[in-house]
Amino acid sequence: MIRRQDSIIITTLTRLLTPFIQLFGLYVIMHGHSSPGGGFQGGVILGAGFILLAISFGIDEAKQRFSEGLIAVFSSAGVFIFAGIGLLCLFLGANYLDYGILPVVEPRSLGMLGVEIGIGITVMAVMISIFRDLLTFE
Amino acid sequence: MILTLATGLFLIYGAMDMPKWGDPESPASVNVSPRYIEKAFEETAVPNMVTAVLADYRGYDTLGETTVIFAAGICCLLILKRRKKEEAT
Amino acid sequence: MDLLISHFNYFISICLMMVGLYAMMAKMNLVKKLIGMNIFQWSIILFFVSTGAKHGATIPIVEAGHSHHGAEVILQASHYVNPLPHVLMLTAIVVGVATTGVALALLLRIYRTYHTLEEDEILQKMR
Amino acid sequence: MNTDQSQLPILIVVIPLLFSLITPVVGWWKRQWCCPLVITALALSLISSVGVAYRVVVDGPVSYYLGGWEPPWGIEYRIDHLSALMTLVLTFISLLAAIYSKRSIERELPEREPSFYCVFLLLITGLLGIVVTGDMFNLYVFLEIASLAAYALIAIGEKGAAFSAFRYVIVGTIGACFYLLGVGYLYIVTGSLNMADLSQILPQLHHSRVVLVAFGFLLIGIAMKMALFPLHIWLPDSYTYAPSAVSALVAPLMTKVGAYVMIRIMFSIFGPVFSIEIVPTTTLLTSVAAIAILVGCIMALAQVDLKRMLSYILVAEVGYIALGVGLANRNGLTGAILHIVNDAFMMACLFFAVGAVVYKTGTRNIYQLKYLHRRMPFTMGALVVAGLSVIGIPPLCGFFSKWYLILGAIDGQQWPFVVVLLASSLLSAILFFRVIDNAYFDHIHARNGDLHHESVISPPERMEIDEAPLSMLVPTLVAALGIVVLGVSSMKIISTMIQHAVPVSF
Repeated sequence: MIRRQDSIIITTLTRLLTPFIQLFGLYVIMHGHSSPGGGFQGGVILGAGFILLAISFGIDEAKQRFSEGLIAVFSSAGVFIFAGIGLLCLFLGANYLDYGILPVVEPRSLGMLGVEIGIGITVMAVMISIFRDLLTFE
Repeated sequence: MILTLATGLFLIYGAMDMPKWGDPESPASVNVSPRYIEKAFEETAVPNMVTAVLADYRGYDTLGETTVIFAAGICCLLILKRRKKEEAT
Repeated sequence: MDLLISHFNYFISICLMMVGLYAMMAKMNLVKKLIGMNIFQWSIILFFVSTGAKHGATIPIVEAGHSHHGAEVILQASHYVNPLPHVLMLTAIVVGVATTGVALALLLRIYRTYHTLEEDEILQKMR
Repeated sequence: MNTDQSQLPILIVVIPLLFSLITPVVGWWKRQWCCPLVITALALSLISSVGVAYRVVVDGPVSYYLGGWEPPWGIEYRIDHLSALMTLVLTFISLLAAIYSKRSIERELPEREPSFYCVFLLLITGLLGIVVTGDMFNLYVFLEIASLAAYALIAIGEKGAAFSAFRYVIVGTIGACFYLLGVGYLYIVTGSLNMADLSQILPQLHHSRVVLVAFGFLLIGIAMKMALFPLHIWLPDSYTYAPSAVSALVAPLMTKVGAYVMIRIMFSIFGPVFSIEIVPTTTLLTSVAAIAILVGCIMALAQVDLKRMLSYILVAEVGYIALGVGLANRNGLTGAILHIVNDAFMMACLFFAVGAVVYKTGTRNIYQLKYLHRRMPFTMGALVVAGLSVIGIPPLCGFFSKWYLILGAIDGQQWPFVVVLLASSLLSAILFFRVIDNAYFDHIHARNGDLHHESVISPPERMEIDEAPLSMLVPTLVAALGIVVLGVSSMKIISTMIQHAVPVSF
């Protein structure tokens, strides 16, 4: 069981670090197009940021912050974005996941971006969820 | 142990016939993938070919993979959710 | 000997695979089995990624300088490593992580029920 | 809205997937909506697979390019007669199982329905994805979705379930990794992952050792997933401890999909020439299958636990299918494919009936079935129908597939297998008459006088009809009816579907 750390150094440091970790995670998701990275990698970094918070502030507080329902909503929302983009292509008259039909500039590139964001959300939520489940099981 | 060794020997037996490491002429690099390398940027406007193949050419695999992650999350939830009745025993 | 050097990537991953497989089949402790399973999966991933390599090729990302309307840039397949194995292995990594997560959850359940993770002790208690 | 028929193949898989995403969210909000959602999803999926099957019968195989990329580069869905038949069976049985699961899950897993139904749908998504795909790696991904879901579903059963599920995880992962390794070997020498493309390239490489090893690993991996005899150890435990709704879903479908993949690998990808003439797979497969049949039947005889007995029967049934595949002639393969369909229905019916018995009486012991024909006449009727079909009594469907298997064995001049098939019929006859005997007749006291459960059973005079709830009874009866209908119409199924699924060279 992980409890809140009493050390002020740890709590302050994690508080300072977390925004940067999350920013980096977002960067990795967004720049999956032109540099190594993408939804999975970025999602894991985002999730790791939250897990770091949970470790230093104790599981009880973390449990309050990320309720089970919220995590479930997030993780299914991520896949839903992915599958929904595919379905949108279907409704617009092309094959499933054929981004070429989307009504935006450079549709394939943007379609991929949307997909990556969806993946990122799911991976983040699932990482937190597995961590939380493993910890809180008695 | 014997089974493991047998498996390993079988694998090595197969590996003898494989193309050399780093050979640009190996079938794997000649047959399908050149199209990804040569056309991906043109067709999708994404410079990272891995992303292009991942999210577009083989996008459906990636959907499956995201589903796997999602499944893992829900499975953990399902397996570990507290059961009052059983915990008592 | 020549064969050994030119195919070293396959042999290394096959050795790793055997380590993993042995741990999975012969170890009694369930956590060790799980670790063996991970070694096995990762050796396959190593195997796949190594098949994509080409001598003198770089990572499969079009260089940033050409990124404005790349149609006139001529891309040669032999200049970049094969991206397909990388993509496949990204998927396989995720699958491996997912399986490990579920297996860990199962181990927790098992530990709660039997208070041990040794296979023979569990089998005894199941009787 | 695009209601163009050409989009139907993808809808078969995507509808369950989408609904499985919605289910936990809706279930978190309103729990009782989960089951109707699942049933809607499966019904829609069934409708689209009927549509696809119709097109396949009329126009021949259907191809669907995902993302609009043509095959060797993108992923292709290819639905031929075999996969169309499989999608029909899968969606139909899973629809029955979904209806069936409502009551039993309410009792066995209170408060966990949303995540249960989500995983339930994911399992079906995975299985359907395996069946319709035309891409080796895509098959692996969906295999993993299905297996992950199956691990979790099995683990939520009773006390020993978590441990048996962990065993299943280990064996299943070895199987999946072997499959992946086989795909990797194939990819190295061919550079392609598409099944149709592979089958074009492979004939030139028939004598390469890499292809041989790849073939071996693919087959071993799949044999682990389908629980073929020496690799079946994980199966009985898992299915015994799983919740009955789960074993009623997983047992008929999971192994059948494994068998489907085996047929696909042997005959579609490598082609009959390779799998029969160059490598002695068929000899190996038939002998293993024959042992599987005998061991399955004999082990089943030794069981007192109804569910465990059914699991061993399942091992034997997998043996039948592998035998048919291994015989590798027209009649044998027809028998194998027909048996995949028939056995899905028989196993579903058996597990439904046993689940209903467990639901009502709380016991799985064969010797406690006494007088059940009065308490639960319809359930026991279904059980008897399915049992007779497993034995192979003529009007029921089990007879026809066995008939074709025996014909195939005779065609191949392999008399030992004819003997094995006949002997196994005899064994299953003993097996089911033991059950029927205990359930319907009264002379149990004499034989098992020392049985300590005696007092639990109330005398027959006070026995009233006390059937399982309607939502469990209807799927059971439909499955039993399905067995009869399949038996009567098996000629038609063969002429419209299976005939085209068997490779032309036979």
